[in-house]
Amino acid sequence: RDYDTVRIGVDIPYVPMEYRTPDGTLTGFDIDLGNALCKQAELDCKWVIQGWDGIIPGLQARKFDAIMSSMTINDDRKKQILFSDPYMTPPSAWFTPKDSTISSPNEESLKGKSIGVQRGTVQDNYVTDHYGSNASIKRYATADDVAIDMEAGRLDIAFLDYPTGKAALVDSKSGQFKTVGDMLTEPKKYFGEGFGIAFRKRDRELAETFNKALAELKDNGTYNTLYTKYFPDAKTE
Amino acid sequence: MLDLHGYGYRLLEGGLLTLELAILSLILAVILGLVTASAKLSSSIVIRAIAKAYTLVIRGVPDLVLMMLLFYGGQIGINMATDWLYYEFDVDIFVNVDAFVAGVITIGIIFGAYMSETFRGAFMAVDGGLLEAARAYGMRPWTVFRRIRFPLMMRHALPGLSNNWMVLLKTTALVSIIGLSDMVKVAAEATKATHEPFLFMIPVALGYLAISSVSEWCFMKLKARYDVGFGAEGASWNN
Amino acid sequence: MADTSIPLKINDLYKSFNDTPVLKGLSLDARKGDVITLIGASGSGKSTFLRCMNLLEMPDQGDIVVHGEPIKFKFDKHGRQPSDWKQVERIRSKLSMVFQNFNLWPHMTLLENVIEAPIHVLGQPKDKARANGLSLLERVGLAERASYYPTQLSGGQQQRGAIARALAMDPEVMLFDEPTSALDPELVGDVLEVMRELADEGRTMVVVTHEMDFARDVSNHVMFLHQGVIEEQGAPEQVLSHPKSERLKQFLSPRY
Amino acid sequence: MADTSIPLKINDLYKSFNDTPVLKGLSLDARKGDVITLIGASGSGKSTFLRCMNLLEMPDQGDIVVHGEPIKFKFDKHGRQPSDWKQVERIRSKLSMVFQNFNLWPHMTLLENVIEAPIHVLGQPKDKARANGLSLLERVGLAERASYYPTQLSGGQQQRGAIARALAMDPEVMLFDEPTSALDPELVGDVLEVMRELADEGRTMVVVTHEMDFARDVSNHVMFLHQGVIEEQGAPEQVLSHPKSERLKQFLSPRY
Amino acid sequence: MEQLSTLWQPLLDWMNGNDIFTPNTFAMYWTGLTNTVQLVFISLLIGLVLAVPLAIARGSRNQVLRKSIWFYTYLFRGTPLLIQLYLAYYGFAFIPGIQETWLWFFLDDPLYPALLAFTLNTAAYTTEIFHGSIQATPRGEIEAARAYGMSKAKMMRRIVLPSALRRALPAYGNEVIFMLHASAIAFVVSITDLTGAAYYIYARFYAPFAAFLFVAVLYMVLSFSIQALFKYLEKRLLVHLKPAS
Ligand SMILES: Nc1ncnc2c1ncn2[C@@H]1O[C@H](COP(=O)(O)OP(=O)(O)OP(=O)(O)O)[C@@H](O)[C@H]1O
Ligand SMILES: Nc1ncnc2c1ncn2[C@@H]1O[C@H](COP(=O)(O)OP(=O)(O)OP(=O)(O)O)[C@@H](O)[C@H]1O
Ligand SMILES: [Mg+2]
Ligand SMILES: [Mg+2]
Repeated sequence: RDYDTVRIGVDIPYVPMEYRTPDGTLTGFDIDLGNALCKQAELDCKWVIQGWDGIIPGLQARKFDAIMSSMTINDDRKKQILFSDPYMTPPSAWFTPKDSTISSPNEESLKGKSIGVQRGTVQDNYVTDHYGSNASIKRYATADDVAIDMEAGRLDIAFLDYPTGKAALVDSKSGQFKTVGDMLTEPKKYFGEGFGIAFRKRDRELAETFNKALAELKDNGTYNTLYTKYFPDAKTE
Repeated sequence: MLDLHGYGYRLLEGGLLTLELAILSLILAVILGLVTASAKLSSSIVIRAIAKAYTLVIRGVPDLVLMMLLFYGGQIGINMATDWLYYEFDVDIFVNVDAFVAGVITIGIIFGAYMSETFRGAFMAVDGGLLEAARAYGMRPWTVFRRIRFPLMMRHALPGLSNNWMVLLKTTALVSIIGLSDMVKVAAEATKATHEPFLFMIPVALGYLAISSVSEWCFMKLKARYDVGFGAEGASWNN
Repeated sequence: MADTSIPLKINDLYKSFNDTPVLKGLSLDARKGDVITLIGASGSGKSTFLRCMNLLEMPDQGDIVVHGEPIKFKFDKHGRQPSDWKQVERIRSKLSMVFQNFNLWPHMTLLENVIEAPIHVLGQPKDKARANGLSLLERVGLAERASYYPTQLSGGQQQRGAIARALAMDPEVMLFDEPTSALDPELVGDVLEVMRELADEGRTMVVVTHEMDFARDVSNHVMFLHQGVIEEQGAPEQVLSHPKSERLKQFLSPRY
Repeated sequence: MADTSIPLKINDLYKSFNDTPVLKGLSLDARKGDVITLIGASGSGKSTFLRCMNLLEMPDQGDIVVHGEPIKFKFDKHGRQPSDWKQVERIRSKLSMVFQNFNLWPHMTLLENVIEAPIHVLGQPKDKARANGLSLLERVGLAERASYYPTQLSGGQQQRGAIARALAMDPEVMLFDEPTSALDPELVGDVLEVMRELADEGRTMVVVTHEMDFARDVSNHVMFLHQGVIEEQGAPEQVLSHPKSERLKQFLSPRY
Repeated sequence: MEQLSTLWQPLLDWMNGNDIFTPNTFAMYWTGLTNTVQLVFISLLIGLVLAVPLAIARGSRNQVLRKSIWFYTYLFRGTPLLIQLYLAYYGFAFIPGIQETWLWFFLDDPLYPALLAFTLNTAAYTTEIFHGSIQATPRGEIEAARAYGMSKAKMMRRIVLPSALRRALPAYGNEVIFMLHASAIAFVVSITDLTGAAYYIYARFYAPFAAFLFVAVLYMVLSFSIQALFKYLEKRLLVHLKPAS
C-alpha cells in the first residue's frame, strides 16, 4: 500500500513530549517534530490517539502506520517492530526532596531507601537490576504519582527520565525537589539508543523516508530550534 | 466555581462520552442478558451449554484483556480477511474497527454475562401458573414473553440490575486503552498537564454521582412501575 | 368425517410421566350445552386429563377433536408433538381454562386481565374488547372492581374475574380445574353461583371439582376417574346416589 | 387477684385499624382443657382477635391475662405499647400459634423447625429438644420426614409439622388460625384428626375455623363473631343447631 | 534424579529460551498472585462482616442511622473505586502531622490503604444486596418467629439473617467476581498485583499478548474457582428453595 496519509499513533499525555492543551490541541516535542518531519518528507500525516498498552498491537493491527510517542529503542522491541534512527536521547535523572541527604546515588547511599520509578520504563529496569536487592523499589503509573508520594514522604528518591521528571517534580512543585547525581544515558543495554519512531517490520521504505527527513531537519537547524524550545536548559546533545 | 485550568469543557465532553457509552452498552447488555438467560432456561442441552460457557468465560477473563482482544484481535481478524481479498481479487479495502463501537460491544458483552445471571434468577421467580394461563388462552410465545413474562420478571431483576449498572458505569473508563477520551481519561490528562492530582477527581466523582443519582431515580420509577399490583411490602421485621 | 357440531371430542387418550402411565385410554364427548364434571381422588389424573385437552400437557396417544377439527400431531425426537402450533394456539383460544389458583396476571388490573387475550390473541379492537370486558365483569358482579389489581381482591372475587377472563374469549368449551378449592368457604358460593348461571345459559363446560353438590345439581354428566381410568360415568343422580363400583362408594363416603 | 388456674383470659378488648374499629369489646375465658372455636364471616375480625391474644397485633384497650399474669401496657408516642417486652416474649412462648399458611421456616429442616424455639427461646438443651421433637413428629405421623425441608412436603404435612412445632413449646394454650383452609380437601382430614387428638388429651385451644363439623364435634365452646362483636356464644349444639340471632342463622344456612 | 532432570530439561530449555516465562518473571507473577488474592480475600471478608450489621441498620427505624448508611452506600457505589483507592493512599498522607502518628505505620505500606478502599467499597455494595434480601423476607416467617416469643435480636440472628443471606447468595457471587476484576487497579498505588506484574513484564520484554494472556488465565482460574464455589454453596444452602421433585 502507499501512504497518502500516514497515521501516527501517540499516547497522551506525556508532558512535555506529547499532550493536549485544555482546548484539546495536540502539542509537545514529538508532535512538533513529527509534523516537521512529515512536511519535510511531503507526507500527509494524521495523529491517532492511542493508549500505551495497546499502542504496539494497534500498529500491528494497522490502526495506524507509525508510533511516535517517546518510545525507547531496545532489543526486545526490535524483535517486534522496526525503529527509525533515534530522534532524541533523553537522559535519566535522579530526583530527591530539597532537604534530602542523598548527594550521589550509589549502592551505598541507596541502601534501604525507597526508590520510585514509572512501572515498566527503562528506569524501572535499570533500578531493578542495580538496586533491587538492597533498596525497595516502588512502581507508579505516572510521574505525578511519584511526585505526590515523594511529597507525602513515602519515597526517598525517584529515577525518571529527565524531561518528565523535571516537569512533574522540579517545575511544578517549585523549590521542593531537586535533581541529584549524574544524568544517565549509558549503558545502552538499559537506556537504549534513545527514542525512535516505530513502524511495522515490512514498512522499511517508510522508515527510510523518515530517517532521511530527520537527517535533513538536523542539518537545516529546524531540529535544534524545536529542541531548545522544549528543553531550554538540557544541553545533552 | 472550581478552577479547572480550562479543562472544564473537555471534562464535560468526556462525561458525555461516558454517558453515551454506558447507556448503549447497557442496552446491549440487557438484550444479551435476556437472550442468554432465556437460553439457560431452554430445553435444548446445546443452547444451554453455549449460554453457560459464555457466562463462565466472560466472567472469568479480566475486562482489560477482553477489551484488547476484541479491539485488536477483531481488527487483525478483519485485516486478514481484507488482505486475502487484496491478494486474491486485488480489492483493496481497509475496514477500521471503530473504538467507540468496539467499546460498546465489549462492555455490552461483558455485562451481558452478569445480566444473564440476574435475569435467570428473576425468570425463575415468576410463577409458572401465570405463564400457563397465558398459553392456555392461545398466546404465542413472543406475546407471552412481552406481555406477561417480562413485566413480571422485571420486578425481581431490578435490584440486581441496578447493582450491575453501577459497576458498568465505572467500567466504561476502560475505553481509554483503546484511545477514547472518557471523563476519567480527560481527568488523567489534565492531571498530568497541571500536576494537580486531586483537583480533577472532584468533577469526575461529581459526574459519576450525578449519573448515579439520575439512575437511582429511574430505578425508583421502574420499581414503582413493576411493583404495580403487588402492594408495597414494608420492612416487616422491625415493626 | 368428524361431526362439527360437537365442540370437544376426546378419543382414547394416553399420557405417561417418566414412563409412569397416568392416563390410560380416556374418551369424552362434550356436546353443546353439556356440563361434565370430573371427580376422583387426588392423583387420579383429573387435572392431567383436563390439561391434555388444550395441550398444556402433550398426550402420548389419542385424538382431540375440536368442533370437528382434529389436532394434528407429528413424531420427532422429543416424541409426539403438534405439527402445527398455529392450530394449537387457535384451538386453545376456543377452550378457555379457569385455574384453581386463578392465575390472574398480577401486574394488570382486573379489566386489563379480561381484555388481554381478546386483544392480543383474537385481535379485537381495544374499544370493543373494553366494552365487552366491562359487561362481563358486570355479569360476574365485579363491575366496580374493574380497575383493581388482583391482590386487592378477595379470592372469590379473583376467581370470578378469572371466569370473566375466560368468557371474554367467547370459548366453545370452558375448562375448570377445581375452581373453588383455593377459596375460603364463604367465597365458594359466589363462584359456584356464577358457574351455575353459565350452565343455565347453555355453555359447554368440563369441570374438575370436589363439590359434590355442584356435580349433582348442575352437571348433566359425571365421570369418576380412578388411577387414570374412567371407573364409572353417567347421569349425576345415578353415579352419585347409586354408585356401583366399590371405589366410588368409598370415595363418596364422608371424609371426616 | 386474677385466678392463676385460668390459662388465658381476655377482657373487653378493642382494636382499630386506621381509626376503623375492627374489634369492639371482646372477652374470652379459656379454662384448662377448653377448646374454643371462633366462627364468623370473612372480615368479622376472627384473625385479628386471635392475633391480639399474643400481641401480633397491639390491642388498643383491654386486658390479656395469661395464667393470672396480666400483660403490662404503657402509653407512648406510638400509642399503647407493652411496657415489658421480655414479658411479652415469655407470654408468647406460652401461647403457641399455628398459622393458616403454616409459616414453617424454609431454611430449616422439619426437625430444626420444631426444636428452634425450644432451644433458643426456652433454653432447652439440644439433646432433649431433639428427642422431644422427634417424638412429636412421630405423633403427627412425620417421623421419617424429620430431615426434609418444608418445600419438600405437601401442605398437609407442613401443617402437621407446624402443629408439632407449636406443641414443642409445651404451650398453655394453642392458637389456630384457619389451620386447614389452605389445604387441598383431601389433606384436611389428617390435620383435623391431629387436632382432635390434642383436644382429647386435654389441651387448651382457641381455633378459628370454617369447619363446622369440627366446631360441633370437637370444641366445647363456640363464639360467633359479627363485625367485631360476639353476636352469640355457648355450647356447640346450642349455638350451631339452635342459633338465636338472625345473622348466625343466615351464616349457618347452606351456602350453595 | 537423572531421569527427572531429563524430564525437566526441555522445560528448562524453553524457559531459558524466552523472556516471558523465566524463573524471575514467575517470581513476579507469584508476588502478583499472592497480592491479588490477599487483597481480594481480606477485603471481601471484612466487607462481608461489616455489611451484615450495616444492612440491618440500613433498615432500622432510626432515621439518622438509616439515612447515614444510605448515604455511605450511595457515595461508595456512586464513585469509582479508583478514586477511593487514590484518596485512601495519597489523600490520607496529606493530613498534617499524620506521619508522626502510629497510623503512618499502616499508611506507609500501600497494602493497608488499598485494603481500606476495597473493603469500604465492597461493604457498600454488599450492604445493598443484603438489605434487599432482608427486606424481602416473607412476612410469615417473621410472624412465626415473633409468635414463639423470640426477641428481635434472636429473630434477626436465627430466622431473618440465615434465610436472607442464603437468598442473597447469587447476587453476592456476582459481587465477589466484580471485586476480583476490580482489584486489577491496585497497581496504581504501587502494589504489584497480578495486573501490575503483567504490566511490568509486558513493558520490559515487550510481547503483545503473552504476558496479559498468561495473567488472564490466572484470573480465569481464580474466577472459575469462585464460580464453582458459589455453585456448590447454592446447591448446599439453597436446597430448601427447590421442591423435592
Ligand atoms: N409434571 C408431572 N411430572 C410427573 N408426574 C406428574 C406430573 N403432573 C402430574 N403427575 C402425576 O400424575 C398423577 C395425576 O396427577 P393429577 O394432577 O392429574 O391428579 P389430580 O387428579 O388432578 O389430583 P388432585 O386432585 O390432587 O389435583 C399424579 O400421580 C401426579 O403425581
Ligand atoms: N393490618 C391491617 N390493616 C388494616 N386493616 C386490617 C388489617 N388487618 C385486618 N384488617 C381489617 O380488619 C377486619 C378484620 O380482619 P380479620 O382478618 O380479622 O378478619 P377474619 O375474620 O379473620 O376474616 P377471614 O375469615 O377472611 O380471615 C377486616 O375488615 C380487615 O380488612
Ligand atoms: Mg388436580
Ligand atoms: Mg382470618
